[in-house]
Amino acid sequence: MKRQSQNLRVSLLRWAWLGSLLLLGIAAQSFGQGCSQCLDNTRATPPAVQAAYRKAIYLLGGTGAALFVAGTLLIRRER
Amino acid sequence: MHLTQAIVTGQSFWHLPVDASRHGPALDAHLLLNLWIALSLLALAHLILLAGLAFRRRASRPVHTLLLEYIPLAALTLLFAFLAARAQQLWAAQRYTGASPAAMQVEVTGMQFAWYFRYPGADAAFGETRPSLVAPGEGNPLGLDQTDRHSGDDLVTSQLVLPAGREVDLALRSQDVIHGFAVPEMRLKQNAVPGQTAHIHFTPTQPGSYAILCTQLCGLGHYRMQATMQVLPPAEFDAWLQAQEAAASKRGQP
Amino acid sequence: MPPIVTPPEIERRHKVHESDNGSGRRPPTDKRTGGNGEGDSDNWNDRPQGRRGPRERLSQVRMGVFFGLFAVLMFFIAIVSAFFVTRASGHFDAYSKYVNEWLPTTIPSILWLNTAVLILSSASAEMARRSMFREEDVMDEWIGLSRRTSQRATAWLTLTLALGALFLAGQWVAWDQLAAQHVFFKSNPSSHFFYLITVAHAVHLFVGVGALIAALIGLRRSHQIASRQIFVDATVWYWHAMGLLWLFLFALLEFGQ
Amino acid sequence: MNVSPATSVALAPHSRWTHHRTVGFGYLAISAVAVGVGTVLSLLMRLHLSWPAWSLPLHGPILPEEYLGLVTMHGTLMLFFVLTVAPQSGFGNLILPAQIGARHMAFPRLNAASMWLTGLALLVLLTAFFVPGGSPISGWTAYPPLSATALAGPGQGEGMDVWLAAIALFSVASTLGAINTLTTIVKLRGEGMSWPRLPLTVWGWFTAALLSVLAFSVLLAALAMLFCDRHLQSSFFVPGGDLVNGVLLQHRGDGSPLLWLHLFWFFGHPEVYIAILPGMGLTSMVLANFAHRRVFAYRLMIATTLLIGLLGILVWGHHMFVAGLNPFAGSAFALSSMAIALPASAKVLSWLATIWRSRPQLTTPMLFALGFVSLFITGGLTGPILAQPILDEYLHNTFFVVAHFHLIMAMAGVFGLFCATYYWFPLLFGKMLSERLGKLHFWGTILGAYATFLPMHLTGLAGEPRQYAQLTGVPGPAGQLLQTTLPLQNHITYGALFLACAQLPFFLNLVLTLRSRLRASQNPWSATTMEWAPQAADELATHRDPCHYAEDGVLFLGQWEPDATSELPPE
Repeated sequence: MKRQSQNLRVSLLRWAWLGSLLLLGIAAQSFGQGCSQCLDNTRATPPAVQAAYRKAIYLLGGTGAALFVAGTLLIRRER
Repeated sequence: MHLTQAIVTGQSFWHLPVDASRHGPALDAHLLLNLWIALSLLALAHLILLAGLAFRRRASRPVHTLLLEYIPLAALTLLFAFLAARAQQLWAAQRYTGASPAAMQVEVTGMQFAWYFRYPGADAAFGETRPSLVAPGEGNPLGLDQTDRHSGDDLVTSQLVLPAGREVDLALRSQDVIHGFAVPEMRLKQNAVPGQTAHIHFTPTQPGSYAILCTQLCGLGHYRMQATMQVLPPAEFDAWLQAQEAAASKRGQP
Repeated sequence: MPPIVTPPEIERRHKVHESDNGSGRRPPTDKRTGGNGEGDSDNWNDRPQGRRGPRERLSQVRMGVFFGLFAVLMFFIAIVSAFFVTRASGHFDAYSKYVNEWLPTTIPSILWLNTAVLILSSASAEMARRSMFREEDVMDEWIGLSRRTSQRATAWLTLTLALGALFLAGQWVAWDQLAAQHVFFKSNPSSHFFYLITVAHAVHLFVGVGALIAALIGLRRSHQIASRQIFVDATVWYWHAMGLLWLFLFALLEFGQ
Repeated sequence: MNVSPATSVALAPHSRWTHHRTVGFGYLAISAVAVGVGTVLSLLMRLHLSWPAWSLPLHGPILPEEYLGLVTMHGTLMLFFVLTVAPQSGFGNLILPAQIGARHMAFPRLNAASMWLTGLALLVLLTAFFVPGGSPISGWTAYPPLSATALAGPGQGEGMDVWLAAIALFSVASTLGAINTLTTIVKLRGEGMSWPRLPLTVWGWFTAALLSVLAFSVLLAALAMLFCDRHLQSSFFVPGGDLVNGVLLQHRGDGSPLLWLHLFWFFGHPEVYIAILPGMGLTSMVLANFAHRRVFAYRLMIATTLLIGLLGILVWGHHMFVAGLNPFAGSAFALSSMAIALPASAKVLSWLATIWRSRPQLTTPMLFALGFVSLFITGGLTGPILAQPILDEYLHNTFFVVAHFHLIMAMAGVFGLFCATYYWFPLLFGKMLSERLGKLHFWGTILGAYATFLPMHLTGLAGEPRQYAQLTGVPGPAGQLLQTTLPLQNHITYGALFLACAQLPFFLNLVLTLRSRLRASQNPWSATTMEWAPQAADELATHRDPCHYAEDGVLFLGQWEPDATSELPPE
């Protein structure tokens, strides 16, 4: 009984992680759409600049998140 | 009708100012929904907190993680997802698309510590501006290049006058530092960043005069960097525009 | 501090003397030799964590260096992301044409040579590092039969230091050449980044040179071979990272403009 | 310093100057100076807003640029030197080694060096008041071009340079301190202290340190670029053809202020979590301690701490919804920001479940922990509102935002600090702070906090922008709008004064307690984490998870107790 609830808890935790990753995934998708139809705020910003910002955001956020995950994974080796 | 609705939704309870733009009511509804939800969750959480403290008999430790943690969490997830989705709809409706081609064009320029508004005039095109020509003392705060064929009929004012019921496309610019263009009654805010033009569009609905505030710290005069937005009935607006243009052309050819 | 020091405390303080790595004077190799008059047992797991193995202090310092390198990497990533944005940025001119002022800076060809020098220096640094951990020599040195390890490492580190200095001198020549062509920091957005990146990297390398000098002094002065290993190991890891980082930055400047 | 025999043993391996307790107290002294100055500055701002004609003795009336100088210095002092230094570096150094069963920090000399560097940074920052032009006026966010040229206003010359130098020093110091914390946690945990057994406080310190390592170096890079823009005419953040104060800036190229916003907030948002994560961890442990129960869903608490840290890196764009960010990017950042609400809610639920019907001991540290929960809920619930770009369009840079971050970051952070002070005082000084004065202090502080910051939501909803040096004497509709909020603003000022006065019992308490001869017992709170172990660190081993209490809440088993036969029955 106890183990069952433990398993359930673990699987729910996994779902929580997956869910948050999914949310992030949606976020990443809307980055990917680019700004072809977006006329308003960025009308005066050329696509090349928008792409450069996008790249920079990916680079900064990606490296930061990757290092954070690497840091937490690294410590798993240290019992 | 308006009053009762305001009481029901709590506009005055939350100190919201008058709502005078077309996209405003939807925004207000969503904002008030959020505020009421936040207030009730706040009350609920504190009730649980106090109730948990108030019980005099110690209960055995709650074990049902599923019930206590994950079910409320799932409910909150749904709630936040709903709010986020609704907010995205409104945001998309306002920002993902541009103004209609028929929208009135006005250019807004922020500088330490004033706002200037430029109407394109009869040719519907703005003349060139050059920073080197800027001379507020000589009546050319924007650095309008008079040799450009579009600049002759450009009208520069220090008050934003708009017709009610017509969509406006504002092009926000800044001459020096970042300024924030905000009109609380229009539920509108966008920073004017030097070196780039930001467009926002909206439709004022109620005639009246409203405050334009600077909402981005821009220097020692930040607190007095204000202007007035005057929304007029369409007929009055046309009369105002003609009068201004006549005055301007008289000034142009002495 | 209490004014009166009681005898047990003196003893305790002696036991945890600064230069003691907690391993109870065991040879600083990974081999768990045991015995050695320690009495109790070979079981190193009985000891509190942090003092468990002979290499514990080494791995602590290594971990510190690695976390430090996280920070260094983020520093350069921030500059590189700014590089991408500025490279694309421009303004609209009087004819509503989009003008981008970015003029790629010609990279002086001496940078290729410098890169080769830095790679060589990394190789010699690695030789120094490896020589500090060769087991038989370490045992010899620990017993006091020779100082072969440290001598060898000193030689390699001196070579690294020379090559590192050569790299920095080469960078100086590159800046000089650019200046001769009237390309200065102020000239162009692209030259801002060339100078910012090369100077920031040079500053980090200066720290590395300082660490090399400290390691060389440590190799002469330190009484404990474990400490000498740490000096060399930490310095060399940092040096490798700066080398790798340079390869990335150089590739960006050479091909990314 | 009064050092008990148990600690003098731990003092042995390193000199007194590099000992972690010395360093920890040094950090606390630094933030005590900063919090004192910062509080006085905030009171001056409040007084000036309510009575604009009031003139400061020995100084005269407060000018608009001086007001903005107060704003900048208040924000910088509080955020960097109080909320980052005190919980993370101060209490981190004092408690962390003992809590993981270690004797010292991993790199004691580095540790001392970063403390002195932080102190130097504070000194440098404080000189900004006295340089020509006065302190900088561009806020703690220092948006260019306002911060990029001395032409933009008084204080943007030397004052801004001093600010840059101070923050650069601070960044280096924090990075070094964080490396030390991380290595200590990973490498120096004592025997048996496995990852799941680590107290949540340590998890908070760990996550905050990891964030510090990643965020502060980005800030340093941005500061270096801003320095180049100011003194070398580069144009990382300055657009072409920028005309400031009638002078055309002679910078080459077309930089963008938006770039600074990105880099700054990439640092700035994690910074907020650096400030609050240790407090969250401590609250969890203190609630469980006084409820005499285990923390509800312990592993989930660890996971949410890490998740908040990870998401914290990816949400910086929500500070920029109306700053010229691409609206699509706005949507993306909005979603990732909303996602943070979930781990945060999970934490609140777990806290509520931990104390539910536990009949806890309402000691002063417990009250402050409960206050933390209350403030975290109140301040946190406005977070999802501000994370929706369409609503941020109305609320951005209004007092609503001020209320939000003062409740969730400043006040919750301060409650975390008070909780830590009351809770660990017996450990650090061997004496108990008076409970009666402590409770008076708590009730005064929580009342003052709510009285000050709740009305700010309403003035913000009325549309009142922040950072205005004056609310009266403004002509036109804007003046009318500001006029309507004046009664509430006066109320806020009285609230702030009350909040400041509510701290007097605390100081009284400190003085009286330090002068009294009454010694506290060794473990007065029946705490179970390792720092309360009676033995010296050398002989310690961890045998179980923290917070083992019997069903009736009377018996407890410390993490250090080796006796396995008398193991308490599982709850």
